[in-house]
Amino acid sequence: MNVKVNRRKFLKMLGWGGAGTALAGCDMPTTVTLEEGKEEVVSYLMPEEYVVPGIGVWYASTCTQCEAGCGLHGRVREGRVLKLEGNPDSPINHGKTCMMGQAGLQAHYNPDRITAPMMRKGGSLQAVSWDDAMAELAKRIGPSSGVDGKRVGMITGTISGHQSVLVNDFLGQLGSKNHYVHEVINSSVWRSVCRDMLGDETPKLNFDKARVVLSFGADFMGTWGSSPVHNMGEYAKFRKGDERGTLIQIEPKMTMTGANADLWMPVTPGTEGALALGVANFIIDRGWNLVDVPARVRATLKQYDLDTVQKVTGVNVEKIERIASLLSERSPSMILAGAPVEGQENGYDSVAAIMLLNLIMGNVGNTIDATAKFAEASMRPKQGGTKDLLLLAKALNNKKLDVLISYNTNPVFTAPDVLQLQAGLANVGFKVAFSMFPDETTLSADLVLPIRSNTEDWGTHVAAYQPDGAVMGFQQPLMEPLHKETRGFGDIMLSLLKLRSKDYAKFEDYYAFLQTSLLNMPSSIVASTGSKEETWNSILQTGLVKTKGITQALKPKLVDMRYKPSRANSEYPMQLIPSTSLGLWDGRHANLPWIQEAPDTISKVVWGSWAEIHPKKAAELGVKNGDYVQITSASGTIETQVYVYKGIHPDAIAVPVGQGHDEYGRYAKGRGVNSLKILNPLMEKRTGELATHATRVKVANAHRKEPLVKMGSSEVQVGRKFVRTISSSVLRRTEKEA
Amino acid sequence: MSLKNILENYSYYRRDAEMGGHHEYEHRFGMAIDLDICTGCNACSTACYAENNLAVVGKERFEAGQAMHWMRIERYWDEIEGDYPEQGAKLIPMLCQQCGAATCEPVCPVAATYHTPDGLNAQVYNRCIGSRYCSNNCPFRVRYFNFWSYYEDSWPEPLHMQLNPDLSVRDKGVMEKCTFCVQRIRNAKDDAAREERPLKDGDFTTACAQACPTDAIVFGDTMDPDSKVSKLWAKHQIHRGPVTAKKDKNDEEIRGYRVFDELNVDPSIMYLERVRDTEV
Amino acid sequence: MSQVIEDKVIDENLKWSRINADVIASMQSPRRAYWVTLAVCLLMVAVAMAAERYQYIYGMGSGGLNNPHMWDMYIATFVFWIGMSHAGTLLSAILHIIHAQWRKPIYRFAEAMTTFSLMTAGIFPMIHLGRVWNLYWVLPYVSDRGIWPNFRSPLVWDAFAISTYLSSSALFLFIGMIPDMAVLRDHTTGWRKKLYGMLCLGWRGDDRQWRNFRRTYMLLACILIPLAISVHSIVSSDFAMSIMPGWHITTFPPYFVAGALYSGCAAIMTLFVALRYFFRMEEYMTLNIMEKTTKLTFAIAMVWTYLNLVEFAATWYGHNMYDKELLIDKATGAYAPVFWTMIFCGMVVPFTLCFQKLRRHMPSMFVVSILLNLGMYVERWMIVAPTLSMSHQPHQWDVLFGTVIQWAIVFGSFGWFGMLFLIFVKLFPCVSMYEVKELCLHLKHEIHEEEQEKKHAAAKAKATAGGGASPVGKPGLEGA
Amino acid sequence: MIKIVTLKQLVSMSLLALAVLLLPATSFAELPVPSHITPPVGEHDGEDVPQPIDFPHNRHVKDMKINCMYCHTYARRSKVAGIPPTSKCMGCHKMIATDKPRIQKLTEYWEKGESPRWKKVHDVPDYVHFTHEKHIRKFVFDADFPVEDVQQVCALCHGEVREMTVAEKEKPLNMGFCQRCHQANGGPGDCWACHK
Repeated sequence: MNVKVNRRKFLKMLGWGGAGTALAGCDMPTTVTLEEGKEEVVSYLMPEEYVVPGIGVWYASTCTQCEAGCGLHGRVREGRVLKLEGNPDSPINHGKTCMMGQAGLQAHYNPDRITAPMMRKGGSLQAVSWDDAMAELAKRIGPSSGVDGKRVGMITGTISGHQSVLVNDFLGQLGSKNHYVHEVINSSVWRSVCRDMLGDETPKLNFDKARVVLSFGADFMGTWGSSPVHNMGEYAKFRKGDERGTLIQIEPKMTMTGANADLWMPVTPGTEGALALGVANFIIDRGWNLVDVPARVRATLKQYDLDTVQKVTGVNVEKIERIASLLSERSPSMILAGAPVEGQENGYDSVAAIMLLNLIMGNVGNTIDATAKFAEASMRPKQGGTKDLLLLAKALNNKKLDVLISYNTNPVFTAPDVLQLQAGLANVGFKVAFSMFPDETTLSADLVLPIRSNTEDWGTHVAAYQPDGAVMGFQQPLMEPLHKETRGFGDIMLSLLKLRSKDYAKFEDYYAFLQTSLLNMPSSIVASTGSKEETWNSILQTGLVKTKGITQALKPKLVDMRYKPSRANSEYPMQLIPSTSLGLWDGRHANLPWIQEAPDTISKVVWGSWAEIHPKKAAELGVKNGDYVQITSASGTIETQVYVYKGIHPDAIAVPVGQGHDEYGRYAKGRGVNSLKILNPLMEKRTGELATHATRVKVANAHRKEPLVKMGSSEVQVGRKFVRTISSSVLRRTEKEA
Repeated sequence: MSLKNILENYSYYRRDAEMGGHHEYEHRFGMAIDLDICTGCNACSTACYAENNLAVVGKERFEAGQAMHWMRIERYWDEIEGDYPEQGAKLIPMLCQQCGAATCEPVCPVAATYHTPDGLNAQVYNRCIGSRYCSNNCPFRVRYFNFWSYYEDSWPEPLHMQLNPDLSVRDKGVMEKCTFCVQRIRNAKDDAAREERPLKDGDFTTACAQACPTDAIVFGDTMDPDSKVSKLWAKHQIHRGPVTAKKDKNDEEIRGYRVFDELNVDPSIMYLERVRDTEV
Repeated sequence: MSQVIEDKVIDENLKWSRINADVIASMQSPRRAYWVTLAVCLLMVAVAMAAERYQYIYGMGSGGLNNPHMWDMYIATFVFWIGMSHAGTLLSAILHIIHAQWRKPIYRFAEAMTTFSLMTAGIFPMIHLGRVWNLYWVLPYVSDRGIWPNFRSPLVWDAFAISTYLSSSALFLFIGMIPDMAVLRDHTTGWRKKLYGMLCLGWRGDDRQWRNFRRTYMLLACILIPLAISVHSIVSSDFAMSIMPGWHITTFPPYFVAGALYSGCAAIMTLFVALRYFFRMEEYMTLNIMEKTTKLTFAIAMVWTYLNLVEFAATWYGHNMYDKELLIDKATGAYAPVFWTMIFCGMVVPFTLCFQKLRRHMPSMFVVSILLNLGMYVERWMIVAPTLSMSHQPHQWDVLFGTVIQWAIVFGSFGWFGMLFLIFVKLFPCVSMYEVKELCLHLKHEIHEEEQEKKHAAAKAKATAGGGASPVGKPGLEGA
Repeated sequence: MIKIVTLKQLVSMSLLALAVLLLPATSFAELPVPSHITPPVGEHDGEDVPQPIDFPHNRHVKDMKINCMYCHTYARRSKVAGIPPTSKCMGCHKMIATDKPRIQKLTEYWEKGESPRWKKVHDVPDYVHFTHEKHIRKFVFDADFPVEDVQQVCALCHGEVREMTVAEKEKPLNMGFCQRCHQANGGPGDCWACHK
């Protein structure tokens, strides 16, 4: 079955009768037709040698469901791609996939894809031919258009590889600096702290070396950091090592990672930094620290004695001592910080305080280590954050842009209402959207260019996090385009570039561009294996471009601890947590039925939104599962059903991000609420990122009830022994005996 | 089973259950799921949807309890006094246990579900008449019935092009359940036969095991002593047959158990106890 | 007055011509009440058929069934109707071979009830099948595919048992009617004459025919009794053969049979009162017969109650976690109201039958019988639903009270039964004429004998008195 | 007066009759059944299916003696026997019989760059897992049956294709048909071997 072969041509799709396609299997006798001449069968015109109807062939490619850049194998039969699986050769996912990767097929086969270019005529979008579309494009931003390049902007998601190169060149031609890179789910605060304190934005995290992982809200199995699949693989090593690692999760709302922790602890939102400093202070007091700290830092730490910390964080003293002693007993450890910490106004300082622990416990260079960077800087990923969103909003409202091109991101959906993005877009003369789906941003554009799906197009992707050598993921079409009237993003960008410069004339399409540039990469980057032909074939076969990366050792450096706990607000007593999870991600997967039907790991709710609150709070409000509550912030109100459980801080209310689309196809439209909409325009003070977790809200019972649609009725296993547990202390003892 | 066959081998069939189904097995496919590293990420479940043409039923029908997830991740909370679940949640992937002495098999009026020589609970869709007795008699409740003609609205154009031709799409009135990805096994067997060699461990795996990011799911032939899964079974002292023999309690490293073993159904899936560090 | 006279079930001096006249009158000139009831029944059937059509087209989901609740009302109703059928056999067959004379005026409609409730019950497995168009796969027929049903499955046994029981009880009903057919043939005209002429199979009533008739009838009765018992045992094995808590119970076969007879007798009481009232059958369906029926019902009710308590006790002391939890949930959980209805109607209400005043008071008996039947219906429901809603797997627990579609079909079954019965009573005598005549003869005979005895006794007394009384205490002095 | 038939006439007439009788016998000689196979019993009266091009099997098989698996090349490798790719047809018919209307039609397709949309004649339900490969292997390769006579094996399920122009369904191809053959020739009896 696993025939791996290279090929350069697209695969012709067979007619339905091709080789027994799955139809309604066991129907009433009337509809199972065996009569002659009812089904059609079409042969290949000119098949490749290895293409045999009825036998699946696996092709290597790269996943683009998120930015992790996992390697894929796609099973192709009769010219249809049927199943996606991980590419075992990929150092990122080692042959594994997450649910989003699996559901990539449904993005490709999605019934709501845009199948033809659309142009706004008299207020409404109407289908036009590609020629008209490109003509319009040339008219608006071509050389003859006389557009002011500085007033042309482009907003994309995280972008890397050759796409990044093309975008750069394009904006370069125009002389525009306005490339906004927007991701709601980002660890940019963590990254900047790493940059300042370790000298590397994305250090390598060796879970397998760590004996303790202390994570402040870093949902590394879900949406934090590099790649969930990779992290989960590492987590398995961490658990199954010769000594089983211990995971401590400290966060206001239980994430999937928290659900798997040995010790899960809530902490008053926004005070994680204080806790970290308290632990650091305690450790240094006891002289357990392996690395010393300068006096002024020590002075700052002094303020955080256990009682103060207990008062601030609500974590009792014994717990803090226990954590401190664990860190010292079971060194080396690894201390991480995630969205709930980063998303505060004091995010940077909190993360810095947490990173301090890593430094003093000597984890740097041990569990946290240097990693290879992709040599060709122009192809490294431009990682997005929410900062650019704020910048864009400002630019729009100050009428700084005439043309805005959007690709692979949906700011209209993710921007809080207060940013007035929708209104701002009205100030833009000409909005172009490269998009597969009719999402909010796309539908507000003036020109919509339907692009090809991941499984129809060529591409290269460089992951931000390179666990094992700098590798470029290669993406190739697994089948011929479903919809003839779609074009690859690369192809369109090329034709745009061709408008202004002759250099690109020699590439007749993106494929040619990729091939030439990859094969002509300096051998300092790509070690050529034999002839160009062979190199190319091996790339196609493995779906990877193994390169020589650049690795510099980490340069740990202490920064001042300027941490101040954010103060509570009496009018808005509760903290809103726009929680993100594997699956819906930032909402981009809400149009995939499999994702919608997959129950959330914690609440098991499907097909909708919910708000997680603590039983205490629920009792105060007098609400039970399924009751509606009104969540009001200074900048808006949403109303959704509650799910009551103990895994959340009583002063916090968590509403998952991802639902509440106004557009975006039949599966997503008008389903649930979008908690990002009511965020206050608060900024993380040091980095200028949007403080997503800093919004405070008040919650009221809406006195409305509907059954909460979730999987599973009983919340506890009533004496049944489905999940049996064993204490690891026992395990450790036996190991010692052995 | 033909009438003649029954009459001739009556005693054979009578002893069937207590001997644990078939007597001459070619393979006995089994699984080992390590709950310590199962994160509950739903990758397996989604992979199952992709591989086995599972219908997406939508909100209303999901609410009515008519969802079709062959593999579901069950989440349980501890019954605790404290304010917070400090030990996290308890997650377990629940799928058809392919019992050796399956309770679903004897009750099917038309023998649409039966035990294959591979040790699987076969469900022959086109033989099923939908009496639903099998599901009633399944302690794990992992059999799913086509209460509606799901295929009519679950795969709108062109979503239906993703359907896997290696197994049929089930219509209303048919019982269905996890098959241990029999179509993959079948293909692996064909390949092995083509290369004129016996089926060996690693030739094939189920979609869920393939997808699992932590390799918590191990699938294989428990009759092949060299297979990963049978090694695990041996290590954790789980044996085939009605009720597992008593483990020797000295060694706590042994974490293996089978759900509802006390019901004597001889499940083919061994779970490994979830480990939690109680010292923190 | 002597025993026989006091509770003789019928006035033995009824003229035979009068009996014929009365019974035939009951078959003619339906009154408005009849048409109204029939119309209502037909309406119910129509609604049910519409519902079933919907379900057939769109799938079982329309019944509200879901993963834990793979079975629900349909099966409960099925069991109920099967149970209903048993009392008919009890009266017509069992009491026949033990020569209980009082059954004679009422066994006919009881037997009809048996047949019709079986015809109703037989429909439900079909309604409940996911792919009913493949129903015939349950039957062991020779096909070129060389495949057979799974003979280990209780559902297959059901198929055999029910079809056998239905056919044989229908036959029994028909055979029993032959002499009456002949009477009707002679007393009617037009199409009825033709019909009965055909059905009476040329009955002339000579000795040979009577002799053969009796032999056949007795033979069938003997065949029918074990059949009836086994049928409901088999139905019970649908549940007892599973491993589900609340189903996997050893006492189920007798429990089901008792329940069956119980509900059957209750149904007979209902029909008894109805027919007695509407058809002015006071002389035939006398209070004495009612008394006997109610006493029988009471006895069976006690047996059922006992078995029920046994079941609870066994569960309670059995310390099977699953069974115990289920029992507690039944009594306290979502199904509690239904459960306690069952306890009340099934275990408490029957004690009203202890009071003769009530026993002889028809309206209250009507109410009581309805209550008993209600109790027996929810008992079936309490067997099927709670087990499914609270099985081994807590993740899949769910409570289900059915949907409109389901209820429509369930109610429709009552309409269907009513329809069949109403048509029957206008086509065939609901009181067996020839056996009532037998009964009169029999009574006359008994009374005659008794009078003879009295005479003898009196004579003796006189004789001894004539001999002069000897002083007590000193016997046989003369002899000395 | 009576007309007398002469001996000459008699002989010639009887010869003629004999010829008439024997003619069909010679032309419709049954394909020999391979000795190692017990053929499945069962007949089916297939209706003629209008195809885009009435492909003359008889020309190719009977007259040209082309092996079935030369065109239906996937039979030995896959579940499906496969319809030959148009390129294969053109391989010969670039030269051969280019004047024939059918070939011209085919050439049109070829030049348009598409394949004819044939109508399926032999089909099994979608819930049946049938693979040609296994049957060919068992009955031809493993049995050392001469591959040039493979049509004798094919004919067991596909009928006398060599006598047809476009294919016709001559065998029922229902479960009984398969079942009988499996029992006679030791095929698997396990439901899941064929049902999916």
